[in-house]
Amino acid sequence: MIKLIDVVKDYKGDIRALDNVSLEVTKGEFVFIVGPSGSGKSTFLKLVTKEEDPTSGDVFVAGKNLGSLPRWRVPYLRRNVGCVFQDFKLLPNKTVFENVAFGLEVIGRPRSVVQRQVPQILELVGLGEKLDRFPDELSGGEQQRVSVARAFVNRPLILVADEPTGNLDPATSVGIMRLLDRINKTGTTVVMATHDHAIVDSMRRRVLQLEHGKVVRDQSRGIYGVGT
Amino acid sequence: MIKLIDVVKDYKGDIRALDNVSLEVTKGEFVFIVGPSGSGKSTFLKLVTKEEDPTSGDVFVAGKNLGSLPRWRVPYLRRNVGCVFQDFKLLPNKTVFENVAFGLEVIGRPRSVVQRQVPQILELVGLGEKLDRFPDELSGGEQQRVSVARAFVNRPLILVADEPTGNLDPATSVGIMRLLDRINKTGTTVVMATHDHAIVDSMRRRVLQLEHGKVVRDQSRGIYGVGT
Amino acid sequence: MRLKYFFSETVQNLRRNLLMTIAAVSTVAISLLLLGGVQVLGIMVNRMTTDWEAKVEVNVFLLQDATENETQALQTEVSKMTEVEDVTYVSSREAFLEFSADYPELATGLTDSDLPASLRIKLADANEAEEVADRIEGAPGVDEVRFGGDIIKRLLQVNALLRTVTLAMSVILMIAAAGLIANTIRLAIYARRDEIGIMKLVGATNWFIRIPFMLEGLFAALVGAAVAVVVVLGGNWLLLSRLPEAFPFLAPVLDFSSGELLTVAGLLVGVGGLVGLAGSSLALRRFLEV
Amino acid sequence: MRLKYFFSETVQNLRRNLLMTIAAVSTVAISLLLLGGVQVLGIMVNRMTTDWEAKVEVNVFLLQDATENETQALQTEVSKMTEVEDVTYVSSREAFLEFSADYPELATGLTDSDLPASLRIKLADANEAEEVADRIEGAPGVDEVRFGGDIIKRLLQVNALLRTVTLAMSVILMIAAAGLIANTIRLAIYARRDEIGIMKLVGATNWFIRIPFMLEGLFAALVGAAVAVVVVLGGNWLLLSRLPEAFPFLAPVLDFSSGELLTVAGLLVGVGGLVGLAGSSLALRRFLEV
Ligand SMILES: Nc1ncnc2c1ncn2[C@@H]1O[C@H](COP(=O)(O)OP(=O)(O)OP(=O)(O)O)[C@@H](O)[C@H]1O
Ligand SMILES: Nc1ncnc2c1ncn2[C@@H]1O[C@H](COP(=O)(O)OP(=O)(O)OP(=O)(O)O)[C@@H](O)[C@H]1O
Ligand SMILES: [Mg+2]
Ligand SMILES: [Mg+2]
Repeated sequence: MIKLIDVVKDYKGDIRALDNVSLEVTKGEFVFIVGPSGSGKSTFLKLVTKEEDPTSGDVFVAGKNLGSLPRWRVPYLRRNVGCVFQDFKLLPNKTVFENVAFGLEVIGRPRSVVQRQVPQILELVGLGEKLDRFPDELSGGEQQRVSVARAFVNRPLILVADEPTGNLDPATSVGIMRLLDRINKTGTTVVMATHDHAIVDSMRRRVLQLEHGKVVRDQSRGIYGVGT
Repeated sequence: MIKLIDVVKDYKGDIRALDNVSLEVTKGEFVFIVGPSGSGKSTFLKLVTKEEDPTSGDVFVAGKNLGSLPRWRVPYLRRNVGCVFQDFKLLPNKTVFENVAFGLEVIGRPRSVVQRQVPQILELVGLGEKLDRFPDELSGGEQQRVSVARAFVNRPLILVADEPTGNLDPATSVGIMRLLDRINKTGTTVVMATHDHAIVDSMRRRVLQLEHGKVVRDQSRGIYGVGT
Repeated sequence: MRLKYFFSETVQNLRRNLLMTIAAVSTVAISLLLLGGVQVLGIMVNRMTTDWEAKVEVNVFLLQDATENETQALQTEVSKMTEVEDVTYVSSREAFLEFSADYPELATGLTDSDLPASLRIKLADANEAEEVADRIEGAPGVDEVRFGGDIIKRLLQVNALLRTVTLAMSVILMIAAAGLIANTIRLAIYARRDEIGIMKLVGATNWFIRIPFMLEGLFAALVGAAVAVVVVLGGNWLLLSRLPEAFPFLAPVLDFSSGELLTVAGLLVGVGGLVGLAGSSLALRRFLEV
Repeated sequence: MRLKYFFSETVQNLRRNLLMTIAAVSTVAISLLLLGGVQVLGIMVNRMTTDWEAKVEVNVFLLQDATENETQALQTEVSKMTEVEDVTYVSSREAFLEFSADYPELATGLTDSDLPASLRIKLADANEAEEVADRIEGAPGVDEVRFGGDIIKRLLQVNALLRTVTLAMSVILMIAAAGLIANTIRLAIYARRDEIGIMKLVGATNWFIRIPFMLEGLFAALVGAAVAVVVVLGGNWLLLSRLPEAFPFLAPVLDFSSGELLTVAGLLVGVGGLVGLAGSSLALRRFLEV
């Protein structure tokens, strides 16, 4: 589903964020990306959504080489790759409902579907009563949950989540993880960057550990950290 | 140092974020605020920095009633209350160095002091080599650490931190907590909202637990959660 | 379905970004108002210069002893010229009456026949006065041909100058208005650059993002244009249609046909709408590359 | 120290928000350019109308039998009037020569003494022609007083109209320019509203935030004004100082003194600077309330 071959990513100013990364994530997998702050987790996820392009090497998503994907196809790629952003990226001028609905409107779902599915999904993340709020009228954790809801409202093939529980208390985090697990069980590939010890240790899924842009551990049914 | 008397905070639309909260934090204390997402932790911290005003009740900070503080005095209050914001609030057009320096320039520190102290403090949070980056060229955790550095660069009386480790890996979190502890030892009052189980449990400081805007637990040398 | 989405999206954004909507509408209104004002001025100048030029005439003074035949032949020949609009015969007597009305003191020493009969020629285009005069010069029965000479040349020059100036002004204002409107739209879109980036990351195609922005730009521009049109027409009605009372000689200059006013209104709406659409589309370009 | 901070802050922001700097500078330049153009036009109209009015004269035709004493007395009396700038005596002979130059055919039947001697009066203010005429009317030795009557009244009306129109235009453009510049500054500041909020939360006083923004606004406005001044002066030099070659009669209208040009330049810089400062200060207000 996701395949990186010898990927190097340098940001301008010779900052190496990913250093010769090769890995493969197969369909239906659930992968945790762990590693210290600044080790390249978000960069890896950004390559998958083509928010960034690799400096060298190839990235394949859903069988397509993103390097040769024409510009106009990128939106269609992104509809298949739901993304929970580390900084949420909610539209400030839209309500919670409209933010989540946007993910469906983009793919041309009829209004009736939007009207039915959006409240459902918001109920699932515990925001059933905050449909009409604007993002700046929500707490940090609530914003994060809107971002989660938007990422999988259109049932993408791949779900990419960048610390989706960073602003959530343990109880709510567990709820969100259950949700991700359920989504994963329906066949969606889930790649999640996280710092949450407890979650990784309790789920026992594949763990990819990054350090200074290199994959230093790739363990199925792994735990958060060995040395940490 | 911080005193709330019968404080109620309603946001527009009759959303009760804090419900009759009375509490006192004395000088030099280290207090954790815990509670589920949306329970009012950030709202409490915003009252202390006068980012929000209470709907009713009184808030005292450093002996002053914020309700009767004239508008022009607010900046001077904020210089005594360093704040790590949940969403970082870095100035996008300033480099890491300039963002942190801003906290000193605001209080009129001479350039020589700025030139000396800023790199020092950035070194402490592990960003000694990223002085000239702009915030959007940093990872989430790095941005968070810039926010932390800015909050205490001018040695405030009170340090208010809203989930300052939410985007950090455990190892880096421990480093930040050591820093906060050291600052606390020099007499600074620290109030920190957090979801981090491990940190609260290991530090054993006073814990204030909020739920639906009410203080449901106030325990010295507490742990993160009882029921969670 | 899609249309409905785009429409409600546009309305919502206009409402939720009220400050920007107001800024954009007022900038468009002010810019187009200036353009409209110059346009009206241009029509007035055109009108005025045309009016002046219509008064240019070629006077053909006939010989005292010109025969009636000669006069007749000359008159028909002249009236056949394409440049000539109208020819009037002024007899000696008529000339004397006119002169004595203008200079009563001097007329006492003169008689009817002291002044020559003449043909007065009105031209289709004042610029051809000299040419027509040259052609008639020396025809049988003709004593002298006068067409105002330097004075006319000067008048024509002034007219040409006035027209050039107003044309230059309206071109400059057209460019200026377009620049100002485009600038404002650019800033309004810049203020929302983050939003555009987010939409792209969520899988929106460029057109899906662009259309509501373009409709917003179009709407703001059209409302601004409408305001400008109302002010121009209202100002015209209030001021210009009342000025002739005080300045009767201005009446012909100021009497705009509704056709002319519609043209100005159309220009304003056209420029506004076009710049609104194109401006937002162009301004979006750089932010769509995510 | 502080000054240095504000200065480097301003320069940095101008550089890092280049798009906004460019938009602001160009809007200011365009707006002030239009204002400057109208200002120059206003000076030209003023010049032209003054020129016309300087040509207005009152003609006092003397009786054929007026004595030299009477004439002399009248001339001294008239030249003492405050409204009168200059009096010239035109003898019968001079009048005849002038007339025969204008109407050679008619002059053949006349002699020197057919035309009356007259006093030609130049006025300080053309509006007083009628009053001066009335006062001289009926004085000993005076036959008739003429001052152009309706024609002069009409000229004066036209002049008044022209002056009012150009004044109105410059007032309108002053307001329009201020509005456009303020709008742009408002949008530029709106795009940075978050920054302002953050600065306040970090403990910056309103002035600490405001000063760099105001300096930015001032700078953008002054650069824009400078561009406008250069274009106005350059345009004046290129076009206007060459026009008189083609249109010699325009020379007096176009010959601007450097004082006048400096006044226009000063106005542009003044309006730009003031609106830049005040505009950014006002636009900031609502975002400073955090
Ligand atoms: N736009 C950019 N320009 C320059 N450097 C960047 C940019 N984005 C990230 N970096 C750098 O690349 C490295 C990896 O960043 P990345 O965001 O992938 O880290 P991360 O693993 O997600 O960290 P965190 O856990 O703190 O979010 C960091 O050192 C960061 O400073
Ligand atoms: N500006 C606002 N307008 C309306 N409601 C708000 C606003 N800010 C916060 N709220 C609501 O007030 C409640 C408390 O919010 P607060 O941000 O204090 O929560 P929190 O404890 O910090 O949560 P988190 O752990 O998710 O950050 C929430 O229900 C939230 O939706
Ligand atoms: Mg990251
Ligand atoms: Mg919070």
